[in-house]
Amino acid sequence: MELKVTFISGRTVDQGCNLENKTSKAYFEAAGYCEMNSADAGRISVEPGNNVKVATDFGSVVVPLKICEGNPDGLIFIPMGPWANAVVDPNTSGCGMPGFKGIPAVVEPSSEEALTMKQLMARLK
Amino acid sequence: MSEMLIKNATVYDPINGVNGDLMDIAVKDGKIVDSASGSAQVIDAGGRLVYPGGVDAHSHIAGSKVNIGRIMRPEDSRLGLKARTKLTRAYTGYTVPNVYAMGYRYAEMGYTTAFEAAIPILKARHTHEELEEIPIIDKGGLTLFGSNWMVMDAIRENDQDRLAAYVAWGLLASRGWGVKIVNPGGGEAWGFGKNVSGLDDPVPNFEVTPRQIIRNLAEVNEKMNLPHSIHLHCNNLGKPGNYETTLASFDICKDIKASRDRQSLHVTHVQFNSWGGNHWGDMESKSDAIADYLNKNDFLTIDMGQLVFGSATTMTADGPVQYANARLLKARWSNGDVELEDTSGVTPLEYHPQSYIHGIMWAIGLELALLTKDPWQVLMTTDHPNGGPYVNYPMVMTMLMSKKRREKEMAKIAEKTFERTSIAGIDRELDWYDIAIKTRAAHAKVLGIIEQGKGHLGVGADADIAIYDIKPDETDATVEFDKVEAAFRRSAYTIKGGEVVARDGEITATPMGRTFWVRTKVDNDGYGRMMDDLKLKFKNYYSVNMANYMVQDEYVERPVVVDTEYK
Amino acid sequence: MIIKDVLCPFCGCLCDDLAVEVVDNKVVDVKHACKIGASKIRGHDRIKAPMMRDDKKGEFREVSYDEAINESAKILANSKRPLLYGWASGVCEMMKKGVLLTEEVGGIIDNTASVCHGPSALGVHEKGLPTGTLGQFANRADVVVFWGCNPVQAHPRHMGRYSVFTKGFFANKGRRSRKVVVFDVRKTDTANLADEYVQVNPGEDYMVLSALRAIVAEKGDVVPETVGGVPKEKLVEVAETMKGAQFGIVYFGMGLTQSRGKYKNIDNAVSLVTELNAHGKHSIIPMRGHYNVTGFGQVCAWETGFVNAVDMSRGYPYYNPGETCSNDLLMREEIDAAFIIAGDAGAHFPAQSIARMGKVPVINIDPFHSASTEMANIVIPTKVSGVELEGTAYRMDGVSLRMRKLVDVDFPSDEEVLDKIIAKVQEIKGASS
Amino acid sequence: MQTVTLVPKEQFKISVEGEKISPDNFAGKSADEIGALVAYEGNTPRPLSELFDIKVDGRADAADDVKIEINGKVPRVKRIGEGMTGGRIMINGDVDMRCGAKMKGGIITIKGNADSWVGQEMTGGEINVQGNAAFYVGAGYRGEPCGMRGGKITVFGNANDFVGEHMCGGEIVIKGNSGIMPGLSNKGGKIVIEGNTTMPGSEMIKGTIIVKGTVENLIPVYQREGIEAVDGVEFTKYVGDVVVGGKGELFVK
Repeated sequence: MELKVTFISGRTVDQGCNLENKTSKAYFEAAGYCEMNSADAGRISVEPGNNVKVATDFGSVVVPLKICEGNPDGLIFIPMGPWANAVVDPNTSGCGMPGFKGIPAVVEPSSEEALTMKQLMARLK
Repeated sequence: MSEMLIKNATVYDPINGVNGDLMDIAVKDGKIVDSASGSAQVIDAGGRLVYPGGVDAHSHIAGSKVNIGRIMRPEDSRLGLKARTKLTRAYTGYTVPNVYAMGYRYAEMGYTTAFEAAIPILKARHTHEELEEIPIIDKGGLTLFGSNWMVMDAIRENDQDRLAAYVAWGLLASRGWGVKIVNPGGGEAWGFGKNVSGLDDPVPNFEVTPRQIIRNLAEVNEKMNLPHSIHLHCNNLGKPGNYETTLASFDICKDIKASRDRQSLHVTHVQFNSWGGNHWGDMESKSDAIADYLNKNDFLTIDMGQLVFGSATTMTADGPVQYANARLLKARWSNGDVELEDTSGVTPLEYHPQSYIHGIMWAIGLELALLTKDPWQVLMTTDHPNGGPYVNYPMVMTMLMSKKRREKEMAKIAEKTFERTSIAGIDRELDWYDIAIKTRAAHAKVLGIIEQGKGHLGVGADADIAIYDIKPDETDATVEFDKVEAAFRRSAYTIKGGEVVARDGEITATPMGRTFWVRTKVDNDGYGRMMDDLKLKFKNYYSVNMANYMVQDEYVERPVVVDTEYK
Repeated sequence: MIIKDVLCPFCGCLCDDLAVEVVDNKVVDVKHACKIGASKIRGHDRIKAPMMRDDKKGEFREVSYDEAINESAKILANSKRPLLYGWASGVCEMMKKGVLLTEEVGGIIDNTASVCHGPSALGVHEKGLPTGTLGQFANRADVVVFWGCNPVQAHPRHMGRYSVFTKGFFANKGRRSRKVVVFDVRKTDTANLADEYVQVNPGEDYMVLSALRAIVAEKGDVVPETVGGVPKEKLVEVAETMKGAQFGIVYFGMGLTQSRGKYKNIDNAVSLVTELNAHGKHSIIPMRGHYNVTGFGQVCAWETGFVNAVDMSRGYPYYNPGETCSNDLLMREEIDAAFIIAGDAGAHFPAQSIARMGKVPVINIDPFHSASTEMANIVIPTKVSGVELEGTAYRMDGVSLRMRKLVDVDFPSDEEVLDKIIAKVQEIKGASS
Repeated sequence: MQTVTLVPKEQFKISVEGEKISPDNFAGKSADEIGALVAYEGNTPRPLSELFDIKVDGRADAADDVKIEINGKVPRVKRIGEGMTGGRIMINGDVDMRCGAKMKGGIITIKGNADSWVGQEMTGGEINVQGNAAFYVGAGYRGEPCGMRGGKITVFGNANDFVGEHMCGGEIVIKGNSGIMPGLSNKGGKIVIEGNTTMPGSEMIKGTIIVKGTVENLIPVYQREGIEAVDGVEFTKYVGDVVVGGKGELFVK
């Protein structure tokens, strides 16, 4: 069961509060999740707190789900940070800016564990 | 300490009346002295031309306007590149050079002092951050007061003591040298996208007129005994027919007595304000009327704002004129409103000799300088970078010195220009002495920095000296203008505070210059009324707290503070 | 002791009205700040001492400042294409040193704008920026547009202090003086506070802006019935609102800079605002993130003529986003050393870029253990600017203010570390030339 | 006729600024003299002889009679052919950014792919890219009023975003697809896209864009003018961008 969506990243208050606290659980909780509306969640039969796997052409990441009814159908949000970075488009469009918003993605339920910041970074060394 | 002797110098030092005398100049510890000891470093000028270091009384060299010009114009910053050396940082830019090129290029031309023409108080910290990074030259800046709510409220309530207290506070807050007034009242009107149409058009919501703003600030300026007079950018700049507003603005200050040996009014870049006609189609030069006024009145001075063909970046606190320019030219437009204080606009433009509008503007600048009899009344500027960048001063100097040089330029210019101007019929050619006045002596006098040792070579003056590779008695500037221009572009020696900072147009040392500012004591109950009003404005309308507003001492590391008192 | 008029070293709002209580050289209370600012000033766990490791997968060992600084200098001096990135959460004084260090090592200096408002600068190159200070908007704006930004989350005090709820001289009824319009791809917390929410399809902002320009110019007849997911009648209504403003202000964020079209969205938005000035007064301003990211752009511009992404490899500056931004260079695998200071590339670059950083020596200067620390070979802790150090910062509108020092610590400042690295680089380069 | 053959000695990782590699700089020079010209590898000046095996056959006095052949891929050598006025450059592989920038005359042929800004601000001559081109084909430098002013660029593969930004003259032909926003703010010249593209011609003031494939997201500010034939093929003609009072012509299949 999977859903084709558009992915965006962005700031949140809690992500901001933990910018200088990135090894903490609080940062993980603030930036390591995926938001979608309940209709979309229903389409892939996931509940808040369940893990989902978000995959794009550029990578994939497993994070817990949160519900946000402000998101229209087919739009998912992950706060800016290492979890979002796993799936953003690194190409710079000739103007230096990677694609942090508007990336086609596929989201599906996942039984995998979500990784911590340190674990995510370790994959890149 | 260090001594220097410049021998066989052909010296033009108008402030001291020295007119081409062959003489020696002695320097000790950065100052001009009577004589030097045998251990002095000797420079043999070999009869070459020696001027006091150049002074620029009106140039946009630092602050948020200049920087938005840089940010908006990467294509300008790719010009004028020069790689760093062990001594110098990298140079960039033509109309909006980086801070390093800004200082180096002045020094390479024999200039040692330049004043920033517009400091918004709220952004003064930024201005000083840049001034502090400009190498070599001494600096100062003029603070904007012409659309300030504190100023207008005090004027409306007819409270000159309070006005003076605020001007003093604003100069302190901005570490400024003088009172700049740009399109008085127009900056506030521009807050809602409007302008004032003339001297008696009340400023919306404030019910004071530009005339009242000019008059009150001029009176207060003299009561404060400031070194510089008010420095006015007139209303209606950039509009055909504006010369009438300009003449009427002059008249406002006609009966104001200067508190010092200087003008009581300086009107800036008058080229942009000497336009006749009713619209672009019938625009013409009215420099004759302006010059005629100057010839009959000695209370005022002006600067040219000469146009130079090619690329310019126009930047001014006159917000509405910049919007009009940008729309007309379909050009990039940056605007910078400053809450409660003023506004600004920046737009790039290209001056084309084949445009008769630009041709007329070119002619007006020169006409103002050539039709005004007293050379002390008209300073040479390009209103850098509005009329064109200051690196073109040497060319402008030769235009003033040589009719042939002007004719060479005229050959490139649209013919229609000459039906609307008188430049073609002007024979006057300025001499070496006149040029010394127009590029240093008069600037120092107008700014009021002679006492600070600027613009002259008398004993006790700063040892700011330019030696140019030209022998005045062997050079006919009216004919050999290319040679003269080349010499002025790259000074043989630029000496700043007794140190050789440039040699044959190459930087040899990069000392940091000082910054002049004025502190005025206002000791009456106007001060209390002003503080009450100011605290209210900070509490209700400013977006920063009063405690964080004023420029701190850290931002002016090498200050020269002049104290005055309000009477 | 309560220190008043404290500046907040978090976001581009640079609020300067905080009151911080300090007891025994420790912050015990932060008043007037938002949740984020208070969290930053109260502080988090620090890196205690400089650290180094040869193998990024290995453990760090504590070293002296001298050793870490000398090693950093060696790496930079011997590099052919070093990237010096970050710079946004520091004071201007250290940024000037950063430009100098970049000149000394012939590297590329790039700041966090390159993943934030870099495209806004490119938009300014195209069209300029009609803007003003935040107080101007607070005093006057009767129509407030937020486009692709969410201040409730990213700039929590913005609406209260500057844009929406605050009372101004002319807008003297505060919220009731203003009409608030939000354009976004999702209904954010900011949109929930708006009078009008316009939902745009992701990546179609550019076309919506073009349509609005046409309607404002009274050429709306060519505009189709729906643009970017927005019905034409809604666009006409919003255009009328904007045109009818006495003073309109557009605040925009990464919803424009990071979406399809990138800088062209800014270009188009600036054009819309410029054209609206034929009707009332209109301004536009980017919602800058870090408290002094604006300052870096200012410093870099006056030092080099360019706003960021400056390549000094030839001894003079060259600037070209798409060629000289961090992610351009990392994705091309050109960089042979990375110097990360006052910004966290590790946490805010795409994973593929960071993986490339993983292959070269990385020096990380930061008070806190960040994601970049994970990628680093050398880590040098420094003071927290604006809490432990004074210095200059530029608010999002270009107003500069002086940050205050609240407590004393033994860590060196960024500027001191940079000074020492510069001296050491000069020594190494001097010896080899 | 002088033929200069360059073979890269290694696959450079760090980009090399090769603006010296042009017929104008090579004309009349021996292999040793050419080898002594300096290119910057990052911040490090290196003589071309360290970077390339250089062979010179024949001799010529003018750029027009010089042919440069680069045998091998040079995807990390920028600015090849910058400002050239004549002659030929044949690159038998990929090439890095700004190839043929400010070119005034002559021909550059790229057998592989070209990175961004191929033909930046060119005023004359011809560039043929047989593979794909990246961003900003024939565009200008940041802030410049004009990109390409003259000459012709042909890309036989696909091109990425912003083809012909600020173009003032000349012709660009993309045989494949192009990315978003070709012909942005153009003031002249002609762009032919034989494949598909997205949002063409925004802020076009003057000039022609012909799209033979499909157009996604036609920007909503063009006036439809009816059907018109171009070279015997019928297109829908649009005029705009109306927002800027543009008289540009956009032909869509």
